[in-house]
Amino acid sequence: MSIDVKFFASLREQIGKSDIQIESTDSLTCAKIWAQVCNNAPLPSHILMAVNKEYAVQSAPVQDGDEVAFFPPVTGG
Amino acid sequence: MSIDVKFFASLREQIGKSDIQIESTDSLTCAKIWAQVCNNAPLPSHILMAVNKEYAVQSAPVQDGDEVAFFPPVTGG
Amino acid sequence: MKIDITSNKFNPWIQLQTFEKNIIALHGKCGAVATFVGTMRDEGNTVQTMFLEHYPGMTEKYLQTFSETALQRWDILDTLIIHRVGEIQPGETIVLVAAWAKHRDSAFEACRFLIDTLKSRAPFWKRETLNDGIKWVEK
Amino acid sequence: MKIDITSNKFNPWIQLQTFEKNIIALHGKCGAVATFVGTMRDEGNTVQTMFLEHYPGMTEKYLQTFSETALQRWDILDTLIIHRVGEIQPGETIVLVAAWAKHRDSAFEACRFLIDTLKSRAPFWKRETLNDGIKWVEK
Repeated sequence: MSIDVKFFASLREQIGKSDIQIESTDSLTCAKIWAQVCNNAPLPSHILMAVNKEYAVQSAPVQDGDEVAFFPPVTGG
Repeated sequence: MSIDVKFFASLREQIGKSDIQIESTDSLTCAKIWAQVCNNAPLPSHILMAVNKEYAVQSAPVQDGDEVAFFPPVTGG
Repeated sequence: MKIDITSNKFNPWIQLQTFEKNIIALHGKCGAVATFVGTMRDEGNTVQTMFLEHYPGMTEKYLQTFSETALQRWDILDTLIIHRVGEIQPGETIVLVAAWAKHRDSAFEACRFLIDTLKSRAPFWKRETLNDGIKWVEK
Repeated sequence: MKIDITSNKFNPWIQLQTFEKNIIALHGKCGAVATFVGTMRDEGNTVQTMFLEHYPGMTEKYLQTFSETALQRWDILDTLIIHRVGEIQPGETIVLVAAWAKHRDSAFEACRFLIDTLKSRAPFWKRETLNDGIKWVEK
């Protein structure tokens, strides 16, 4: 399956990419996607996640065609 | 001594006057002024008082030249 | 700090725009503004107009005291209170209250304090002209 | 209910004036409006400009959800949220939030809820351009 992975703000700058397409045959979660994209680096506890533009937890299952985003704590307003 | 007594809003309409000058040789309080002006009618508990444009209680002493006001609960804003 | 008791109809947003433009001290210092606007509702045909009476001198004094208290109690930069008196029509603005601060907590709390103390303590009285007569608003 | 994420500079008071003029449903119905305006402060020379990033699609969706929640939870008539994105200069407005209601408690509480949830949950990020480099604002 194919997943669209996005990064925002300081995390986007650290990763050096805003958008990555990943392919996988395994069943996936947010945590597994992070591990795959970041070469098994631990997922920092302050990093937030969204699946299809809804906040999600690390263990949230991800389906083919989903959009998964990782970003730092929000600072709007 | 001479006291300027004022009434506002519905109380002004009930009393039928907005301003009364009273003279007295006794020592005065808000309650005594009310009694003198209203022919000893009891002072309704919801009526508010001010001496020289500061909220006051019934027992507040009043001096020569003071302005004493009686009015119903406020409804601004 | 500005307090205005006026018998003229006013638009609260134009007042805020003008106030901010003129108060140079706020420029760049202010990070948060909380405002409250109170308007006369249109209750169908029951209430035709409203009349707002006040105690000249005492009302101004108390609005001044409330503003000074807010400026002492919260970390705010400035306050504005405008209140209508006299004849007023449905849909028109009765009161505008605003507090400028560095941060939002102080702005909200000061604004809330100003309108709450105004409503409970400032000597204003509302009289409604109804279809079937005149009635003082009671608390 | 209006939500606007814009890269254009805006004056909050002009926006409020325009919104009220256009929303006929508010005329006569509204007795209370609470608003909050957040502004970029001028920290002397330390911060030159700010850049506001957001997550297109998700940010709008969440602001929409917050507004719908406010309309369900409180007895309010309408809400407005405008938020800047992109490059922004000291003194400029970052955010405007407003709630129209019959009575003041609901207006204040809904307005406070909107700005608090926006600040804690809406995906926006601030980056400051300082004299000595670029720094993401951290919570």
